[in-house]
Amino acid sequence: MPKIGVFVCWCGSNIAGTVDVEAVSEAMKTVPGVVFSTNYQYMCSAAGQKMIADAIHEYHLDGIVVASCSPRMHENTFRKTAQAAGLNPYMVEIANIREQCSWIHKDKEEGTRKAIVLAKAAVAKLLHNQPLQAGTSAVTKRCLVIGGGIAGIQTALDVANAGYEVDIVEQRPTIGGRMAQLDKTFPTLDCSACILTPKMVEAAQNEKIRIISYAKVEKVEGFVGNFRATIRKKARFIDENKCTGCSLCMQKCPSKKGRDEFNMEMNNRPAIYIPFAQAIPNVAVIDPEQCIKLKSGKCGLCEKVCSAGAINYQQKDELLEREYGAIVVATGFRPMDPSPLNELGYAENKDVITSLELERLMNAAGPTKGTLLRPSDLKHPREIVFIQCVGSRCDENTNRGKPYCSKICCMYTAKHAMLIRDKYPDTNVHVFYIDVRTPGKNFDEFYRRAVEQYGVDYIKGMVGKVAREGDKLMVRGSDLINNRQVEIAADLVVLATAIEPDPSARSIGTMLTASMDTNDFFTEAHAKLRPVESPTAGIFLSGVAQGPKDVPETVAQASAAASKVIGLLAKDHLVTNPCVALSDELLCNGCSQCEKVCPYGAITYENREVRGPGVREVRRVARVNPAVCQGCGACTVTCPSGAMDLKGFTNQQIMAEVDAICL
Amino acid sequence: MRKFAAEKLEQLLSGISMPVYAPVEDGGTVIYGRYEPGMRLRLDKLGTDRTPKEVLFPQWESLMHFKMEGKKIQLTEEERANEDYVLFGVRACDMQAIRVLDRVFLSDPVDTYYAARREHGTIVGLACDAPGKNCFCKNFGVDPAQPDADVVLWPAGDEYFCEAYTDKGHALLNGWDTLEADECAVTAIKEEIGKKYDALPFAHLNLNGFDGEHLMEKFESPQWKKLSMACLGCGSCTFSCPTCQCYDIRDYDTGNGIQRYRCWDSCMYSDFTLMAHGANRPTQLERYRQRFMHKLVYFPSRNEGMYSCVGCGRCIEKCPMNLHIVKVIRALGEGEKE
Amino acid sequence: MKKIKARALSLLADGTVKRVLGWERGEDAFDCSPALFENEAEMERFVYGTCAGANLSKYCVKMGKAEGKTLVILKPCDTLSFRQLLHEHRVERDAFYIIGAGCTGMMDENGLLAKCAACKGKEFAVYDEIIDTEECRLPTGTEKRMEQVEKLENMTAQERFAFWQGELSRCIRCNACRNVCPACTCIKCVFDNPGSGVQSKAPVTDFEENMFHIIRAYHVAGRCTDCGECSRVCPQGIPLHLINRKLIKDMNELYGDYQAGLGDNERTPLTSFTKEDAEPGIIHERGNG
Amino acid sequence: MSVSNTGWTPKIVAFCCNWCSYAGADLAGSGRMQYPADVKIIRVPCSCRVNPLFILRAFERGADGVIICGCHPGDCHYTSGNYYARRRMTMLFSLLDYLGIERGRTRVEWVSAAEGAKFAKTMNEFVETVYTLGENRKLRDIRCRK
Amino acid sequence: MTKETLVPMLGIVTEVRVDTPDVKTFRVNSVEGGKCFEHMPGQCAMLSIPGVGEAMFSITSSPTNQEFMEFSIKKCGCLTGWLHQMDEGQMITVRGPYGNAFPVEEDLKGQDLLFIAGGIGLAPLRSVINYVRAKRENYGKVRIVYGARSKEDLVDYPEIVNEWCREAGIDVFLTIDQPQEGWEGHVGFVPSYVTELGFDPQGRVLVCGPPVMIRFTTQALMEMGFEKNQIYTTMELRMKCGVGKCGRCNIGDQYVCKDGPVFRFDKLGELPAEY
Repeated sequence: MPKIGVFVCWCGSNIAGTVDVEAVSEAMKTVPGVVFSTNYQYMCSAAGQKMIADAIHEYHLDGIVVASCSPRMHENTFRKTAQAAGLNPYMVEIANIREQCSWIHKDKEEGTRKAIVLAKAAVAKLLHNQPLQAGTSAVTKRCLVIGGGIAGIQTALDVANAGYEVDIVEQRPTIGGRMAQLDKTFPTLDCSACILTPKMVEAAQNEKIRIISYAKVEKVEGFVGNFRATIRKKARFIDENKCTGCSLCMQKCPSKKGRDEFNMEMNNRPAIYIPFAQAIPNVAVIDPEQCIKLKSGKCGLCEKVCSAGAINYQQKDELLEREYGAIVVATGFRPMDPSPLNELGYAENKDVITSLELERLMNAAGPTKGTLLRPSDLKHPREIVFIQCVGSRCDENTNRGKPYCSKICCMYTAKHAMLIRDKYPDTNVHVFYIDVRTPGKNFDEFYRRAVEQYGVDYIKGMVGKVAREGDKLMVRGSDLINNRQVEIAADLVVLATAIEPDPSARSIGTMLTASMDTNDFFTEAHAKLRPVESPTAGIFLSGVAQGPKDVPETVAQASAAASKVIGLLAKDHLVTNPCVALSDELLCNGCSQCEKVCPYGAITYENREVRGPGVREVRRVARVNPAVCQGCGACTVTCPSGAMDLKGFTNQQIMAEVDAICL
Repeated sequence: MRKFAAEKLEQLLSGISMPVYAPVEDGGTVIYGRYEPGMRLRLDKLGTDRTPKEVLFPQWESLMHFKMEGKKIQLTEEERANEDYVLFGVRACDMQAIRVLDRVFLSDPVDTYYAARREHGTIVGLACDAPGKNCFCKNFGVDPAQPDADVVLWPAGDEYFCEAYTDKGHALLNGWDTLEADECAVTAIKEEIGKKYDALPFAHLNLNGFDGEHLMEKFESPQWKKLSMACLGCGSCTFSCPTCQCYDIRDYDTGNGIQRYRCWDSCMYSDFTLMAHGANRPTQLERYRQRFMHKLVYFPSRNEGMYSCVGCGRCIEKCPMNLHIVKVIRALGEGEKE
Repeated sequence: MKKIKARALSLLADGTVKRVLGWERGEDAFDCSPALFENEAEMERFVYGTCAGANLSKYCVKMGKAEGKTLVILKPCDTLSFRQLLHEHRVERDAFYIIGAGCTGMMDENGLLAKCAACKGKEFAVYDEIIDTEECRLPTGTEKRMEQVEKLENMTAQERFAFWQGELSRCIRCNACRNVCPACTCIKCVFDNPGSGVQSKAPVTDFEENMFHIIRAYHVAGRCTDCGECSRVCPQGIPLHLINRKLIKDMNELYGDYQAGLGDNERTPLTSFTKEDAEPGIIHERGNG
Repeated sequence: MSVSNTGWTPKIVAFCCNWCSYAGADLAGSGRMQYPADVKIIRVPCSCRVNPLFILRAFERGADGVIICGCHPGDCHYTSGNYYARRRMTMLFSLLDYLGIERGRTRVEWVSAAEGAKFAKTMNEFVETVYTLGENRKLRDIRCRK
Repeated sequence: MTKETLVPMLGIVTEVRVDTPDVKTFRVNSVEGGKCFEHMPGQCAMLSIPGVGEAMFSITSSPTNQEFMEFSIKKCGCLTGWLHQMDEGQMITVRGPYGNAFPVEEDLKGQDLLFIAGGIGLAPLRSVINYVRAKRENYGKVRIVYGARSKEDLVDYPEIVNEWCREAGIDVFLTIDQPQEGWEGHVGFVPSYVTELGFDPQGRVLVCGPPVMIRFTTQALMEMGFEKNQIYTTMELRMKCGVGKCGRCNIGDQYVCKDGPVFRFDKLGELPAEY
């Protein structure tokens, strides 16, 4: 019988307060297999770990149980301790007597009883543990960045500058993302394009970076270090290598009624277009839904005017298969559509706009060439009302929007208000807000400048209704500070709409098996300690895909993700998770059910000579690729004979736990 | 020789102070179950679905318990049966089967679990007034008209003749309200039974050569391959056989200790002889052969010619694929006896 | 039968097949056993008729390893089992020459077999040729397939429990149901495997009876063609097929109609899913609890 | 802990997937949300690792209720595990119900890593249900009784 | 003899000796001290760890040893794996003795004896050898041929070298399968070594080892002129009850646990080759 040591942690008073740790370690001494049992204040401390190491040596332990906090917290710590002491790290089991015992029970007797059961279950499992050896797998030294906004660009640049290849896959015809649409950035008010476009150019010119625009990732297989992605490069109907970006075709194109996505569809663009002047790649694209030639076969004007001969109506989608060692998700965000919030009248009134639309209206390259005109009649607005938290911070149950704070709205509204007041002092600006949140460097100073220096009228309160009366928009709201109703006859209403993850995020998450929260933001591996990694190994998070953030935060996170990627790609080999499925070929009858439920395609079948007691024959048997298997265990339940088992969570181990718990 | 009116039977059974095990219905099958007044007796059923052997040698029984503490083991034996009982309505073939079991379990060293049950039981045999088409007991020296029991009953229309042959039998019969009867009536009944039996399809099989002398010849017969081909390797023949007594001993971890129990096993099962390095009867052919060789050759060879088949016909009825011992006897034997 | 026998003889004679897997006649009209015939002389005892209730598919697993082709006679319902075995790579199609044999419903001494009473029709799921004897007609199912399952569903939980305890308590764990089942083709059943942790040999307690039959049915769920052999072979007359049928009924109702042994090796209901599948809580919402 | 007059307390086994529900249980712990100590959690990588054998084993050994918790459908760390688990458990629980075993003793609940409160609430509800049903007598091995 | 069939007595492991990488020898005493029961050389006992399993093992110590019984056990399955993890002081259950014995007081008496063993096959023979050594006057010449895969796999090597080899009237011939550093003895398989050595076809031969070894060794012996009735071997089949009732271990009409495990070769030839 293996010799087991049990180590009960007090976790200060966190455990010891509700669990009689002495009684637990005493009770464990009589459990079969346990040859040593003790307790200590902080097992995870250096002294605690030394205690464990010493006991391993002194009692020749074959395995240890640490009764402490959640294994999600310190399983790795203790595995390392065990390993350092010469034990196989997988001969360690954690009994979670903090999160799942001491913290949720008040009665000490009850807590102690449960802690003993949990520790016994851990011992019971450990009695069936086998030393596991992690395998290794090679690392493909290339990184895939999904999304070519500032987050993706920054990550790509950092990774490329460290000497590794990077592919940026961008769904739009150009990289640049949301930041390219912004006019100025807070709190410095520098021109967004002026700081972004050099980075775009740098990315385009970096020989380690390949920009695959107007494309989407269609399939990802494999695992950390060894991903294989299928990328669909949509037909642009333009030969990227020939197009010079002269934009002559755009002028000649007779079909000019396309909605200009870059300008938030506030103006039109031709069927053949370059999204904006600084687009990278600076190459045109034909909108097949709009192009007369592609729809009816007639026209072909662009082909005629293109001296480079870049137009190719026959172009087809192209599928690229590329291998990667790491994948960075930088899928960014979009503003939430505020139409469902009927009282704000966004759908009916052209002069109710979103903040991002305002960005375009104020931008020199925008639909109004930077002059602030209201969309309905192109008149200069004199009264502008900003409404904060539109769709943010909503009660989840009301279905009116997002439960979270979109984080950037307070600052960009202050920016907008300040810019308008600065440029058009005759225009009054009112801001309805719930709270103003300015916890950033120079943020509060910026906000106060808007109020104090620029006289922006901040009204704490909510807007109940926006209704058109004549050419005015009547904004009715409450002023909570003065405790009264206010009504403002506005010319323009700007909604600080919530930001939400790009709609492509969900499917990408599924494809990558990267977990997401209920709002479709990617979940980090640890909220505090591993904020730029997904729980799925090899998947990293950059920018707003992980949660709302402003530009500097996005860039910081992008660089952080890059450093994680570089850390990964710098390795020649990765240690694989040894807790993978294993098929017992003596039991397997090759029925092929397990293959059907494997999400990773890790199971294959082969005819192999099987040798066992009294058996020597060629049989079709399942084989698990341990490098591909992620250890979910779906196959184990599909296998009726129990040939398929999961190392680290074997049938025997789990049943031993069940037995111990039910005793 | 005594007799009593058939209608009084249930009353007599109810009057027995000991537990009575008799053929009763259980959801469409007939078993030797604990008889309670009002239950439907099925004395008409030949080849009951479950056999009287279960009363003496149940499908599973606890042997002992262990408590483990550290390196220590504590052993508690299961108590042996200590209650007298009556096993009622046992046919001649099944009675012979009990004699077979006696040979196994009461031979040295005695199986005390079986012995205790055997000792506490009084067996009331029941003559077969109408042997059925699957019966072939006489081939094995069994007289369907004369079960070898403590007490024997002969059904005769509206009355039963009865006679006790042992002390236990007399003790039981003395408690019954019976009338003096004429031996001749029973002789006639026996003759009648003999005639009925002789007309049955399997009445006279040729068992020449089924003995230790011809062990290797029978063992090496090429017929086994064909005979065993359709065998599923299930245990329906063994478990419904009144003489099959192969068993397994297993430990069950109750969480509070170990219960060591014995349960029926079947030589037809693929894991019956399986060891760490393989089985010595690797295919169904060997396992099938083992079962029939045991009944017809090995057992008589060790037991003065006593077969461990009693001709009850249950395997004929129960085998899902209609493989049975008569087919084996015919294939391996030397034709019908004239 | 004559046509089948003649065809089998000619296929044996011309070397197309090495052996014939069929039935051999026994003592009387209801007595026939599955048998292997390797020459004309042996074929003398060949029989096909209403006694041929056994499903020969299971034997194909073993037979498929023999050298040369085996001719196997399969009834319509048997072909479903065979095809399911094909899906599971337990038999090679090339190793068999399949004669689909018409079936008028199989009998034993007590009349039409229970499995034939709810006949699934006379379509063959796989065959090389069909020999439909002249007198063959579509056996009219005398009962609806799910009739008895529904009856049980309509009972109260207590009644159902009593019903099944009554039935399963008769189980002697002879394993006939498992060994005959064409879907049970594990090299070693979990109940025989000391390493599985659930090995058990005798129905020592109510629990072990339940356990065996729950797991037996569960392990073939989605692969069980409802051939009814389990109930046919049960020496204790336990209606085991009603457990399998319940699973089939549930799968059909919740995940869409599915018949194991048809189709082209698609996933079974338990190896597939849709995002909109019913939640397990659905069982709380129906019928008697 | 729920204690009846006879001193009986239910035994409840909760299988929790490592990525969502186990984390949810941890979160319930960090939030000091109380639920009865009758619930003992077994960590499995995914709800699809839960073999019906484990559930029956728990009942055999005297569990009075078994609950399986996994990621919400669509959120499985392994993409599809909980979808399989959903079908498997539906079928198994339906079969148990068909055999007359009380429905309330089995349950599947999707609990995300963020739903500590839901975890605690679910456990409180489930213990209550099982408590009302009383001791599991229909599906346990009498040999395991003390 | 254990009083009850199937009901074992408790024993305590009082010494564990590592013989080879996969063989350990366990000394077993009854709880009160002393031996659990008396036995004759060649007989077996059922050892068990409740909850793990029960299996038959030959008793390797000689009956002439009055203090304890010994079992040399090779690790090959669940139970033996468990036994190998035992420390001194561990209780186990023991029942027996079972089976027949080598006819040390009958057919073997007064004879020259040739022992041939391979690997763990020495275990049952060791009992006989030490019995013969203790009653040396009753027997003629003793020759022992013993082989294993390697020097490390020779069971009881110290006893062989320090006691048997030094005893007058005993010739020991050791061999290993493959050449090995530090081994100056014979290299080669047991059957061929037997042929090489050549023996007069007289006296009695006791052969024990893996089936293949037994087969070739007996062939070699027959070629030298030995008769089948001069050769004894022991069988190992799956045994459960040990008392000839559970129905597993029969070869034809002979139960290995009751009528065996020791069989004379001519007798074995009359039985089906189902072993």
